[in-house]
Amino acid sequence: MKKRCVGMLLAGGEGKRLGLLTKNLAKPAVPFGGKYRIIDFTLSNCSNSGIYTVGVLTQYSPLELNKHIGIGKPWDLDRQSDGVTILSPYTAKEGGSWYQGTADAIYRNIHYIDQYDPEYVLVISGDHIYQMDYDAMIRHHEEKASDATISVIEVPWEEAPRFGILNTKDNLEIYEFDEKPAEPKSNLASMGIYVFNWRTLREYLLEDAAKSDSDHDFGKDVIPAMLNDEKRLYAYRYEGYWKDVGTIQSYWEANMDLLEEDLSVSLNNKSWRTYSQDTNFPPQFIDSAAEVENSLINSGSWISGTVKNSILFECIHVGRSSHVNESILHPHVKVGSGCEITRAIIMENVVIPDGTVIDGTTEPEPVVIDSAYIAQLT
Amino acid sequence: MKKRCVGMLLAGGEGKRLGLLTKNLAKPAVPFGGKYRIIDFTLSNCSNSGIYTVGVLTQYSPLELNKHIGIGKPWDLDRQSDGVTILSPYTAKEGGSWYQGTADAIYRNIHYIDQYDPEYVLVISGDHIYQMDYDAMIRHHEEKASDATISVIEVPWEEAPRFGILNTKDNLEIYEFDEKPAEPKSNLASMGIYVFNWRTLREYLLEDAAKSDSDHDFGKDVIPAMLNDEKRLYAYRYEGYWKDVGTIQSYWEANMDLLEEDLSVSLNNKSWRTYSQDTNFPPQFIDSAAEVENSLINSGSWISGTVKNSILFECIHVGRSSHVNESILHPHVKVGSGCEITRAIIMENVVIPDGTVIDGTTEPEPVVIDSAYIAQLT
Amino acid sequence: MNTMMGLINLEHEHDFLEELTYFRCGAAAPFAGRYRLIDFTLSNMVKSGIEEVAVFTNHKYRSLMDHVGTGADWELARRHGGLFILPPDWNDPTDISRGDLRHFHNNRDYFHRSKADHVLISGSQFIANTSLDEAFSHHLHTDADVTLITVEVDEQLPEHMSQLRVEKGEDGKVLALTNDQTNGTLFTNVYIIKKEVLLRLVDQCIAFHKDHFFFHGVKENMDDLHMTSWNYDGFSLFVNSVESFYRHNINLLDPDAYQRLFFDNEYVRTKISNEPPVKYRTTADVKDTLLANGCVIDGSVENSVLFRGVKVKKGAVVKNSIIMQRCTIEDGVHLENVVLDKDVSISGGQTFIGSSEKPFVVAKRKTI
Amino acid sequence: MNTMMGLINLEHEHDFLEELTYFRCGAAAPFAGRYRLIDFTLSNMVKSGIEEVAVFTNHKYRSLMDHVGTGADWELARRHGGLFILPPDWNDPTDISRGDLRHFHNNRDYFHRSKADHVLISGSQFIANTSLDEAFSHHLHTDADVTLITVEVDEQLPEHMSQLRVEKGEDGKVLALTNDQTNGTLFTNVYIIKKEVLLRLVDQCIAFHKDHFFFHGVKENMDDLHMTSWNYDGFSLFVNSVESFYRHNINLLDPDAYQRLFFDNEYVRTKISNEPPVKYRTTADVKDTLLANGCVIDGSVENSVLFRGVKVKKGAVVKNSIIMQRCTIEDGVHLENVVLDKDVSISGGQTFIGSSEKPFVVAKRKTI
Repeated sequence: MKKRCVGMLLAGGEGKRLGLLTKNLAKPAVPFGGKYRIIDFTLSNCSNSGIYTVGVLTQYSPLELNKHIGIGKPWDLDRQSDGVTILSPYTAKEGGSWYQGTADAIYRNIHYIDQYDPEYVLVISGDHIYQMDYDAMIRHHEEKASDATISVIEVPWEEAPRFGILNTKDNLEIYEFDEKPAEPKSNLASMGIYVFNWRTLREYLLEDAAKSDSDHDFGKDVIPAMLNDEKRLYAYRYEGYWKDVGTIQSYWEANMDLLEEDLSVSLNNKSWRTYSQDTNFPPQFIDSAAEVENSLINSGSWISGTVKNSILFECIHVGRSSHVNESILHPHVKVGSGCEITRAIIMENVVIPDGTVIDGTTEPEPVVIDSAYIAQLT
Repeated sequence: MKKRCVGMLLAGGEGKRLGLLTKNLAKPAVPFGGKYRIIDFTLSNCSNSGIYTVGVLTQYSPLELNKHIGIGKPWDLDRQSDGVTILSPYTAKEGGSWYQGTADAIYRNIHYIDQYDPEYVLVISGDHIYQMDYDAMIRHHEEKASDATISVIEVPWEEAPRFGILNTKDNLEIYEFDEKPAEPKSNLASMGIYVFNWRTLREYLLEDAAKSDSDHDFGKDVIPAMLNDEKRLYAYRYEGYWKDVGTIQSYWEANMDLLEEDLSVSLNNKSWRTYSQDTNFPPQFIDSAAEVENSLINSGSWISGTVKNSILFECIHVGRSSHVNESILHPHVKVGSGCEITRAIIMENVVIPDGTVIDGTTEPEPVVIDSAYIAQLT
Repeated sequence: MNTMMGLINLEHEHDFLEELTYFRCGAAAPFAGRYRLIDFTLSNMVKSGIEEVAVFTNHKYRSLMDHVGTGADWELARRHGGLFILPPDWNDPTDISRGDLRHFHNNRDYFHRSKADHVLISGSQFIANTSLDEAFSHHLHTDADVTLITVEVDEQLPEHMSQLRVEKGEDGKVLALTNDQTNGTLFTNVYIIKKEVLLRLVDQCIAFHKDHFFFHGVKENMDDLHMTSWNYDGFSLFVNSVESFYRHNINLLDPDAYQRLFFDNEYVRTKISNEPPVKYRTTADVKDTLLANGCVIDGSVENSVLFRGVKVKKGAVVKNSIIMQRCTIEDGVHLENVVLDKDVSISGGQTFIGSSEKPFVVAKRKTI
Repeated sequence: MNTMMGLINLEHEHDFLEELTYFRCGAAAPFAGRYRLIDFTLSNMVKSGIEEVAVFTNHKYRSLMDHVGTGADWELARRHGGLFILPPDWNDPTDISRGDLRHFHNNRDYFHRSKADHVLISGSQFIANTSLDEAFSHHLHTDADVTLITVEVDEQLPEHMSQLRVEKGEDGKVLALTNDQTNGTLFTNVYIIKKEVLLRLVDQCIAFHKDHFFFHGVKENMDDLHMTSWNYDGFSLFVNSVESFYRHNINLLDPDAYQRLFFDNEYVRTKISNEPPVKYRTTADVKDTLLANGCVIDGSVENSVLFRGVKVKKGAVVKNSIIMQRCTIEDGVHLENVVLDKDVSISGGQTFIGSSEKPFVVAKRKTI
């Protein structure tokens, strides 16, 4: 069945710099924003943009992620003939291996894309927090009669050397891709979001797969090869909130950003909802001893202590005379009485005994607390 | 979330003896009965028996099978928190490999079963044609306070040496498993359908996985080990139609069986429906030159010739003055005018030119016709 | 957004099918072996990329609700958007709206919460199998307020009598809507309208106590609206009487008509029922017949349409008839020019013969 | 089969909630921050392994239909079984049934096509969070025709007045059903009945022109029926008046009640709405309050229940109040003992104070 556009969502990242958070969890499955997983933002973008054929490429610790996505109901991606499909690396009789690079991941799922015979393929990754209309990008791609379109965001000039920079003409036509340039010629950074004409991309993937010296990466190999052949490549400017949550610090910051009022990312935006599995837990209960300020708290929680500048997931209990500040509490965390928790990320199901003090202000990054940490305390 | 019983459906078989039919297709995905795939019978049994948590273990050529199962809608297995889940061999960073045996397949999906913390696990395979109430078997298992229950069917004594035979006491307690006995003591053959107490099975799987000399097979290793430990094993007698479609001949026979009136397997049984993906094709059209007798024909077909003792899938065209007899035509087969087709299985999308004669009566097994065969004819 | 939402307005469709619409509205009448009339409209909407469809219905809507269920079989069981059967259940004592305006008024929410800027409105009596993408492009391209979908007919048939005729100018511009029976350009009762125009006209109609949105809101305001038209030139037909219902069912036995309605475009969606393939037994003798799955045939069937699960026993003869789902025709029965509604049983040996102009109709669940 | 099908019979439930039931039936009334009353009954049925539930409703059922949608949020969007809202839409001129018997009569299909041999019948006013597996085991074990679910109350509350009282013999056998207000054993209007008994009593009721299935079919035939009872001793309550509705909402602010209703058993299912977590801003001051997701709090809230998406602006004070979904309370508003129906906006600076016996109620969509 022919589809206009197939979305390919790369969700296999290990997210090593997230330390404990990704020890048993793929990065896109890490809880975020009091109710969500990181991947919910991209999946919701697909659904809100009318892209209902989405392949999710998983490999690292896929269990939680697969379970979270399920049949795709929250995103209206539970469909008979398309919807969301989990694409794990295939194990042939002779064995299987992980995807070797972003381009290899798509290459090895050509058969999946081919069955929809699409005009375009949208390649995105499940690692970023942003709200974007991919359909507007595809329309831009069509208007420019482009072979490939890359979404870019303006970054401060001094940070440009940390990014993959796209050098464009005034009409946004790309003439050069500069990976982490020492002396950037532009401050338009690639967001790792691509729209390709499927027929063109398909050829380049086959060619790239045959090259033994290739890293099979879009940025390093496929895009340069297309530029080299003088294909039409255009940049698409995105304005708005966009954050890579690659480190503990940036993960914590991106969560705290949700407490800001003025950012264009908003969980309360009715026309661009971010969807997630809903837990059906009862309304939260803020009791007579509680004090809550500048925080997000999810359902099923019962607060008897003080919570400030924090993000609390579902079914949190904060005991009497406890103080939680600048912290992120993952689902089902129980904080006893008389605790002091500052600048910490507490992992799922951790039970914090009465009187515990956790202070993350002395470290360069917020501290991440798991059950092992608590066990070793007592 | 606790479930009473999790079904594990082994669907990774290559079905080598089905030759061309399984060249690009897992055996459970082979078309059957004019509208179905072989696996539809077991999936429908699960749904009709109230087993809504089903893991389908695929490995050989899983694409068509995965697509067919999709999110499980036809079987009411598209559920938020359980439903049907495709379990392909997991590829770890170091690589992946196929399941080594039936017990290994379950062993490597212990995590999947554990998340439902079930009382029982039902192990079935997607290779057989039958209509059976698994819930009745589970109730039998409960009544006998059994550790494992194996479904058995009476076979003619002379055929018993071809089967795995269970020797039981009068109360159906199993004291011995006899794989293909030269001199059978019983004619109760195992159907490869098992109900286990999950806690018991889990231990045996861990033990079996640690044995380097094991084939990791239920029949060869796990059941004998349980018998050896004097666990309570009972047989459950099944009476009714049951057929392993392991060879071209038995595949053809099982299809032809559907034309018989007196078999207990019936596609028209309203209280035990066999479900499949519905194609939404228009009603079939039998035109003025057609003659149809003792046949099953699916929707979207247009018949202008003579069809006798045959099974026709969806969107078949049979041209004028053609005769189709004792044959199985897979979906979208087009038979030209003036053809004679006898005792043949025509594979999907094959176009048979005007005047072609295909006669399978001279071979020991019906002939299987693919496009290559037709190309070489002309 | 430049997308459409769908509206199937059954308020002004009468129960034209006599016995067949005693217990169901016309839109739920079975057609062509496995469909209901509404399936064609619904499928065309889905094919046109519409993700939310409302049905305005005022009575006998239970069979319609049973048929469409959750909407899943049309891919309309969505968390956002989806299918809404909207029966009348209004409790606002201050409501002064009348006719179909009551539906528009009381379901204003439906229009407001959608992001779509255009509404595709249709009845259920125009039968075709097509996407309306081209019509929508035309609508957008001409920046029309309203775009009427038309068909050209060579021959005036009885069912065409009640259709409005369209006089067209350049680029499809609608010059006049008439009842001129010599004009072969028929309005199909399918049209696209800008949502804001629709809401404005609804308010205007209610303020002036009007009771028919199309006649009073659209047609009477033609001079103030930018109204264009788009002609559909594929296979199509109208069903609005027992006679046209019967004739068009039987006409589908013309291979060309069958081919054009069902195979020129993607399939028509309908409720999925999991019936097995048709079983022809050894004594079956079938010619020139459409059969839906689940039928079991021992007898002789000619020039007929058989719906799902019909049983024709040995020695029975069925000719020029339309037999709806789950009917049983026993040994030795002879039927000619007959329409059996669903679940009818005809016991052995009886003969019923009608005419093609006046087929013999048996209401549902009768045992004769 | 030894399984149950479900029936929620709303025919005899009155619109007891005054302004709150002007536009919706009582079963659709919001409760406890994110639920509708019917959610508790529906969830209990699903927890009891029931896979098909019918709802008999006679008017104001649109909000109910909107709420339950396809039934997916209760895992009842099934191809086989599922959830059926059955409004009255009957066109049988020979039908002589009356009262709720019209529903039983006209929906006989529903009972016939199910494989279940027992029917769990319930209204929507008994609120608990439980599976009825044990009651069903008792029903099967005693081979009862009818099993009434009862609760014991220590204190007679106004909402108990209208409940029948049960006199029990050995093993729960029902000796009498009375109005004896000193008897603390209350019938919950939830009962299990054998399907064949139900169908027989329905026929009998219709033949004798009766109009109330439970009173005339079950109660009047007590002597001929094997009727037993099963007592539910978990947390429960009845809601059948504005006063009991208000009191029980506020009572859930007792930590013990909150805990017992919501955490003693699996969660209660309701419509999923994808609201983000509650946002407490820097000036928020919240005590003793239940809040559903989507709320944004700048002001001060005490001893109240806030439904989804409520906005309390800076300087506003809300006390002892029930604020339903999407209400907005502007700067400086002061509310005490108030019930706001959904989509109400209270503009800046106003004060509204009711009493706990007679809370101040504002109907939905009002802007004040």
